[in-house]
Parts: sequence; structure tokens; C-alpha cells
Amino acid sequence: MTIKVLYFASLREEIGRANDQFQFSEEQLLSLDVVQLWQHATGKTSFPEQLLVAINQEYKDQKALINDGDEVAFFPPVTGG
Amino acid sequence: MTIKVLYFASLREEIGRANDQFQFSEEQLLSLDVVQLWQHATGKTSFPEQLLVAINQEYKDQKALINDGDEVAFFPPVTGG
Amino acid sequence: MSSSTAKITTTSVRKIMIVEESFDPLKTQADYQRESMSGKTDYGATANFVGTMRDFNEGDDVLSMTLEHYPAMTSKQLNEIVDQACSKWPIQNTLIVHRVGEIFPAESIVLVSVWSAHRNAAFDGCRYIMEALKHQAPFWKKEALIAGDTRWVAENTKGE
Amino acid sequence: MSSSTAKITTTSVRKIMIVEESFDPLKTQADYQRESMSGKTDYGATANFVGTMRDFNEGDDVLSMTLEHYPAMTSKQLNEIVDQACSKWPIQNTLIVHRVGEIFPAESIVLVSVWSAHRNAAFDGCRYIMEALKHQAPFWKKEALIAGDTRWVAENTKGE
Repeated sequence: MTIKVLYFASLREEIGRANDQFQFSEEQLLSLDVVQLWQHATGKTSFPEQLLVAINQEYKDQKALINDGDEVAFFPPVTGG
Repeated sequence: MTIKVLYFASLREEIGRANDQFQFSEEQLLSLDVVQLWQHATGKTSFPEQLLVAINQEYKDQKALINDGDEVAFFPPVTGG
Repeated sequence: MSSSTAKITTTSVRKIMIVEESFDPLKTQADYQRESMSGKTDYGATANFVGTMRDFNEGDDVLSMTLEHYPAMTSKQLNEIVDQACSKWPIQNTLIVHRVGEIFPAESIVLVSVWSAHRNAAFDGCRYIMEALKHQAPFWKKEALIAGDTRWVAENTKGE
Repeated sequence: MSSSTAKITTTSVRKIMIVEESFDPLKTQADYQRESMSGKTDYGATANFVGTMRDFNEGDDVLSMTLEHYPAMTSKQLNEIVDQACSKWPIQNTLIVHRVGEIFPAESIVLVSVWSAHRNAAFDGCRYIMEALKHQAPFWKKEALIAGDTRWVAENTKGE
């Protein structure tokens, strides 16, 4: 059960890498949500208020559950345009 | 004391000419307003509700007084753009 | 293509052109931007509107249109409208081009371009000028219908 | 920020381009209009917005800027934003061009063009897309200041 995690912009620089790949058991994945994945990936205990998350390129909130094969992206507020 | 009167668009076609020039005495001009000039110029007794008027290329209302040398324009609602 | 730039009290840059022949709005805007904004790096937003002749209006097929105007008043009014916009928003530069004469479907009728540091001023200013132009500038449209007759457009509606 | 995942039923025409080199927004719009609207005589209004890099931001002189994005999500989000606009207004065609990579003052960052029969739909649609892009599309700006340091732009403000 593979989960790909991406980091962008200031968060990518802060974490020091652009992506991670994690293996989870089927059982772990039954209840893995965004906050838990964030803690697992970064070792941080708190979830920054302004942090945005997308699962498979769609915005999700921090309670969303993670499924096998998901691409999960964490990033700061967007500043395009 | 010369007053130039201009007509535009459907009003020009209705009246059958694009402009008039009228001579008034100094005394007549003391109290000549837009409505009176309209009646004098067109022979019409009523002042159409939607009719627009400009004196020296500035919008004015129908109570505005006319002065010597003024260019007074009558026209229907504008439809540019 | 004739153009006029009447004297105004504000110093805001603008160009107002009344053109008697078909014009390319985006090329006209690009040329004017090159001519008036070269070397400038303090504008962040340009909003632009192009009005194009459609081949239909009020349910009828339109063959062509003739745009009449009141030349002496047109440039005065358009300058006043730009002054009004510049007093409401921090606008750096404005271009207005309006077509007169006989015009055919898909040809451009009007171009309004507004440059500002920020996008709100550009968007709001451009829309304000366009709306004010539609309701204050002395232009009149006469349509020639496919059916054969002609008619004056009675009135500009909000946002149509 | 939540987004709708609904599959859309509209087939509204659009082009979305992410470009890595300097682009000429008005020429790009003109080329796209020629390519996608030739022969069409049913659009009366085109609203367009160009965002340009300024040489200042938050009181500091900016030398250059680097635009990062999340490619797979960018085009998905921009398409969703166009879908949202098309569900709100009768829009005929949309062009979005967004720059990524290193960019210098006076270069174009973004172009949004919207074609419609009527001016309200064109103005509202263009502004909606621009505002949604600023707050939903995954782009990030890092500024290199004249003073020598670099910084990430923290957040897009409303209308700035």
C-alpha cells in the first residue's frame, strides 16, 4: 500500500525535500487521515492552520481519509496570478 | 444673438435636417430655456421624456437657460459601445 | 484613423481615438502600450474590453450597422468619463477606441483598456468606463436587417 | 478551500496554457481568437486581464521572481475554475495563459480572456476566473529582492 507525498514552495524548502513515498499496511490505511499522514511524514505534531492539502490533485480538508495509491500534496497558500 | 441647434440619429431623420441656426433678441434670450428652444425649433408642443440635451457639448436638463453663441444639441438615448 | 486628446486638468495618461475604419483592438492596444508604457515596471494589471458586432440583435439577423456620433461632444464626454474613473481608482493609463461609420458582424466596435498597479482598479475602472460610455457618450447605432429594413437601436440595456 | 469534483456536462471551449518562457499576452490572445473564433459572429464581448510583474511589492524593490507550480493539479484546477465560471455565466470561450519559472519586471504573469455574447458575462466571468485562480490554482511566487535576499510571497490579497 503506497502513498506518495508532495511538498511545495516554502514547505518544500523547510522540509528539505520535494516528495516522500510511504508504505502502509492495509490495516493502517483503514483509518489514516490527512493529519496523521502529515505527522508521519514530517514528524511535526501540529497541523499548521494555513496548510493546504490536495489528494489526487483535488483540495481536501484535514479529516479526509487516505487510500492506497493516493498522491497527497501539502503546500502553503497559493500566490499565482 | 445666434443659437446653433443640432439634431442627431432618429431625431435628425424625423426632423429632416441636422441643424438649425436661430437669431434671438437680447431680451428674448434673458429667459429662453431648453424647452422653449425645442418648441421654437421643431414646432412641437411637448418635450419627449427620453430626449437628451447638451449645451456646448455638456449634458443639461430641460430647464437650463440658453446664452448667446450656445450650441444646443437634441438627441435620443445614446447607444454606443 | 483619426484621434483626439482633449485638454484635461488631471495628468492621468490616456488616449481616445474615434476611428472610421476597421481596427484591430489587440494590435492597437499593444502598439499604444509600447508607445506609452515602455520601460515602466510599476503596473501590475491591465483590464481590457472589446465590444464586437454580433449578427443578431433582439431576435433579428443584422446585416450591418451604421454608427453616428457627435464629434465635438464625443471626445469631451469620453475624457470626462476617464477623469471620473481616475478620481475613483488609481489608474495609470487608459485607452479608448471607438468605431464610427458602417460596420459589419465580427468587426470591433469599441476597445477600453485600463492599466493600474492593482487588479481591482484595472477591472473596476475598465468596467466603469465601458458602462459610462454606453450611457453617456453620444453614439447612435442604426441597424440594417437581413430582412431588408433599417432601425435605430432604441436604448442600451444594462450589461447586454 | 474545498472544490467540487462534479464531472461537468458543459462542452465550453477553452485553452489553458502553462508557459515557461516570456509570452506576449495580446498576441497570444489574438492568435487564439483567430484559431478558435474565426467566422463566428455571435460573440459581442471579450474581457481580458493581463497580470504583469511589478518591480515593487510590499514596499521592497523586486529584482526577479520565480514561479513554482504543481503541474498535475494546475491544469485540473484551472479547468474546474473555467467550469465554475461557465456554469454561472453564458461564456463562449476562455483562454488562460500562466507563466512559470524565473520572470522579470514588466513581463506578463497571467492572461485571462473570456468571450461571450454579452458584456456582463464577459466581465464577470473574466474577473471570477482571475480571482479563483489567485486563490485556488497551485502556483507560488518567490521574490528575489534588490537588497539581496529572497522570500516567498505569503498570500494573495483580495484585489491587489
